[in-house]
Amino acid sequence: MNHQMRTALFLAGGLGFFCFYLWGLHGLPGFGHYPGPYGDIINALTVYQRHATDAVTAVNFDYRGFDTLGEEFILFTSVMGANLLLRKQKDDREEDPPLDRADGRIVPPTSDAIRVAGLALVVPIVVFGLYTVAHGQLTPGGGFQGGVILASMPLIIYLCGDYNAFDRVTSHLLSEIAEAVGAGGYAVTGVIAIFFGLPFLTNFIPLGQTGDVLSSGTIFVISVLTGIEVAAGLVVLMISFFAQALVYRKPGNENRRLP
Amino acid sequence: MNNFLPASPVAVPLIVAALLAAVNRHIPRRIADALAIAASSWCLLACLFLMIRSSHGLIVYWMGGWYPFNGAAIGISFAIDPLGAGAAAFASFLVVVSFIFSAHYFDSIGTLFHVLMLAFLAAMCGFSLTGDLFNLFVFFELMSAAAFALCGYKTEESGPIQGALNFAITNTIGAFLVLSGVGLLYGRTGALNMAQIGKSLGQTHDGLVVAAFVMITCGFLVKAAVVPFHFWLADAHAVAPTPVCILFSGIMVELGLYAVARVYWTVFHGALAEFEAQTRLIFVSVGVLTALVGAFMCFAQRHIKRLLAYSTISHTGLMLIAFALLTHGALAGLALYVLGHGLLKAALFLSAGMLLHHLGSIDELKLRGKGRDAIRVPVLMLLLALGLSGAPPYGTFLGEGMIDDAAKTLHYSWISYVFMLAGIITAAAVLRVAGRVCFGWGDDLDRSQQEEGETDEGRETSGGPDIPATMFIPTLVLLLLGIAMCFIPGIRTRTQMAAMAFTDQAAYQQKVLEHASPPNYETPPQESLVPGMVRGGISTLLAFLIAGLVLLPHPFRRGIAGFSGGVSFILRPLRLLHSGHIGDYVAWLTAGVAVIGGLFAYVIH
Amino acid sequence: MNHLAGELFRMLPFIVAAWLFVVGLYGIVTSRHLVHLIMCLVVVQSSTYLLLLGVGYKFGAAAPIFVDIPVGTPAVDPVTHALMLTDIVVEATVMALLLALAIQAEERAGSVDPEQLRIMRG
Amino acid sequence: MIVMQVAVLLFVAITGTAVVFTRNPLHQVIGLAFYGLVMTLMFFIFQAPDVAFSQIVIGAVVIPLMVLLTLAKLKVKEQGRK
Repeated sequence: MNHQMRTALFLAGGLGFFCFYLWGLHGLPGFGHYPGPYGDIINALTVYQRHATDAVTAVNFDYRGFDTLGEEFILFTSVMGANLLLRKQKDDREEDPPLDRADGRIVPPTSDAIRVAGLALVVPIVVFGLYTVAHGQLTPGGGFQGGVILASMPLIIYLCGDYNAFDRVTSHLLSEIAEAVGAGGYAVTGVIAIFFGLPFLTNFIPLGQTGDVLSSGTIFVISVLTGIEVAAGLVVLMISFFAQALVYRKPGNENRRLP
Repeated sequence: MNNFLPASPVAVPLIVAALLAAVNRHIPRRIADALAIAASSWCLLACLFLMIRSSHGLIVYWMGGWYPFNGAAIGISFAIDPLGAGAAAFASFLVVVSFIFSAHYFDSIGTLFHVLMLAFLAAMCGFSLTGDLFNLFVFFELMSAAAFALCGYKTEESGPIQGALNFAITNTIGAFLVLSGVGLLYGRTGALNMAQIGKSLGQTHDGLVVAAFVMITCGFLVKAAVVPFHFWLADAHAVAPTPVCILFSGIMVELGLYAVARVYWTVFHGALAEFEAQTRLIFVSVGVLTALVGAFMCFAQRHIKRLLAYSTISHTGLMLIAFALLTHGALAGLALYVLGHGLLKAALFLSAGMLLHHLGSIDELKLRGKGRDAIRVPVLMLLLALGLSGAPPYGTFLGEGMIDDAAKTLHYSWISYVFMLAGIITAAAVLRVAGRVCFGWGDDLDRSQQEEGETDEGRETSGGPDIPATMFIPTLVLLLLGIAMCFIPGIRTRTQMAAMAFTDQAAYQQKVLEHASPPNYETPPQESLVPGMVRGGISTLLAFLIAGLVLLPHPFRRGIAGFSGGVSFILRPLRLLHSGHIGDYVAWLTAGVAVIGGLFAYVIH
Repeated sequence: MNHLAGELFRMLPFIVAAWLFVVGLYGIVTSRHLVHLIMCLVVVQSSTYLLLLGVGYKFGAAAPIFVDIPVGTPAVDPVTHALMLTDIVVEATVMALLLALAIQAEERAGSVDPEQLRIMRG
Repeated sequence: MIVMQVAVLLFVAITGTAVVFTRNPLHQVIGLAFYGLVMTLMFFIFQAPDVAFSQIVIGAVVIPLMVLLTLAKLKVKEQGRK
């Protein structure tokens, strides 16, 4: 099919699909009129049952924790998959990677001010990330959000320093292990419940005082594990992509120019 | 143990996968193999046990111990019935076979292959066992993520990358369709548990229900590779490593159909009961189209794995027909057909993998006459091809017979001709391959059809002078099981009982939400197998005849020149439509959803 | 007229959802660059966010965080939020896989234009 | 509140459409990051702080970064071929 035929086929199909979808959407109660009951039950129960004040985290890590287990492993699998797809082939020629800038243009060295600013940012970001992970059951946030924030730390280092600094603070091997520990730990936490005679992923830790950091039983544990998994997984992903895009900034390649 | 067993088919492979990822490259390959095989064998045994246990009634298992609150589910449940557990068990079995077969594969990537396969397995098990609609989507995505990566494994070639891209993009859109459908249902019912949604929908059948039904169904049918959503399948199968192909063709595609059946019988059956006849007609038509397109495209291929992939499309069409009859008898036949077909198709892919390992090519024309020194493989392919045509005593024959019986009572007996036709053509294609590779019959490369696309692929293994036992024996076992399943005493009765439970929406709801005890079903009478045997015999003969005609030496073939001219007249435009362009695939996908949706909209009004 | 406006308002997030779904698909179909195509897929995915968000919203209700508000205060549905969180992870990971494939396509086939990536055909 | 909701929804529709119709991937990725920010705003306005939190890091940082790195790689390859 050529471009016109394809577009014509799509426009016909797309229009039909759009109308059909709208027809279905028309049957919804209208936005702003959530019918329940699922969310309302959760909202009513979560503080009593789970001593967690953030209902979303409670749903994510407990009521529907099994979904989140699957989700963590989607992340885990994708990271592994990206590793597989971006691996170095034996027959890859060690080509001289050209620089990503026009011939003769010189990249200005990062100024000290930016380096200092970057370093000054790193500490609060790490603290904020850890805070977000730890307070998931209380306030918006949780393992997932905190993990992403933590993963942005090496990124800041890259932006304010250079790839070498990024390379120094990240370890591919360690991140991979941390990722596996986070993902596997989630599943293991679920299995531990079985030794207490409870179904998979049931809470087996005292719930503690509502509002405490160490409250809400397994929600806290799983949140931390998820934080590890997400942070490590994203770092591995970034390393894979950086390794693709930035080989030419590694030491030794620095002075090469386009032929 | 009761607390562990239902969750273990998901938990065990995931934990082992994480373990293997953590120790990546630091343990010897054979230990990784052993761990992976142990984990998947555990899944196999657990699922078999669950299958037997659940034949006395649905097993409902609430994750996190969150039992329903006032009849509303607040957690995620597994709702395990014999068909679901059977699907999971079959998936586990194929994974075990795949691990054994792949002993000579994937040397350079440490444990990555094992990790991805185990995640894939966990996803398939969770997908088969879950009773929650969103959880179904999550496992669908996990399955896809693992499958995309495995499909693109051979990154040193261009084909696998393009095949994996087409696969990933179309299936991701399919997943969004499913999720949109789930969102629609949630907006109406405020529930995600399938039993609860079904109960809450009751008999209502307005635009929302129909749109949700069509979107969820089409999303899963993308995975099931039904025309016009099928384009990705041939691309993905032609390029994926052989041990992965057997999972794709043997079970993953069928799981798409399983999900359609599961969702229909638990959620939409009551709502759409009034329009059963129309639903049947629509899906039977789609199935017939799929079966024919797949069969013709299959016959036109020379890339052996691609040929087998189109044969899978053709057979999914037949399976869709079986589902579309919407009776428990046909569903039981479908279950047996899936099992029989999966075993044979997996063995066929393994045979192709052995050819590639031994001869370094997968192009039928290039391999002409080269199979003489590996004669075991073409002979095996010949035996397997008989199963595709539905010859007794292969498992497919058993399923086909039951589907025919169900069709007869619905005045759909003509579909048995579709089954025969698709079976004849796909079997003839495989017979042709076996004949050409083994005896050097038929045309040589010089008169090659004007091939446009990829006809061959690079080696997956380091190759070798002979075929290792770890490759040949699993293939033989699959073939023998494909025959032996016919002789399991009472298999038809048991499957029918399981299908009755599967299709009993009211009992499912009561068991999940109110913990009611299951009803007793009376043992169904068994129909005679003789008509099926006759049909299977005729199909097999015709398949041999067609393969023979194609393989005749050139001078003798003058007489049938008109015939082959006619065939290529049909085939050329059909092949042009399979353009390899992802934009085309997505355009067809959209149009397909629009047409199916439009038909349903027309029916409901 | 007022009725129509009311109906439009009632359906607004859902209309936007349907629109994004279709327009994203349009981008995919007509795309000439894989990376462009992948970003269009993100737009398709964001359609599902709108649907879920619209479904779970309640007028005048608070966020489902019971720190400053007592239990029992009307709050929007936390379940859809949890679903969206899952959805966002799925989005990021599928993106990563697809981008990895796009890199390899350039590496092996020398192009990221779907017109040039048609080795699998027929 | 309602005015803001309507406005942000329309804004999402417009930016989403703009992302699709920006054919140059380098421009598009900036559009996509902006789209991520608009979505974040929408989640805040619709009382979904948890989702907004994730969206801002994923939609406005992680995804654009991955796309940029991919584009950098593609550009290097393209130049290498010329």
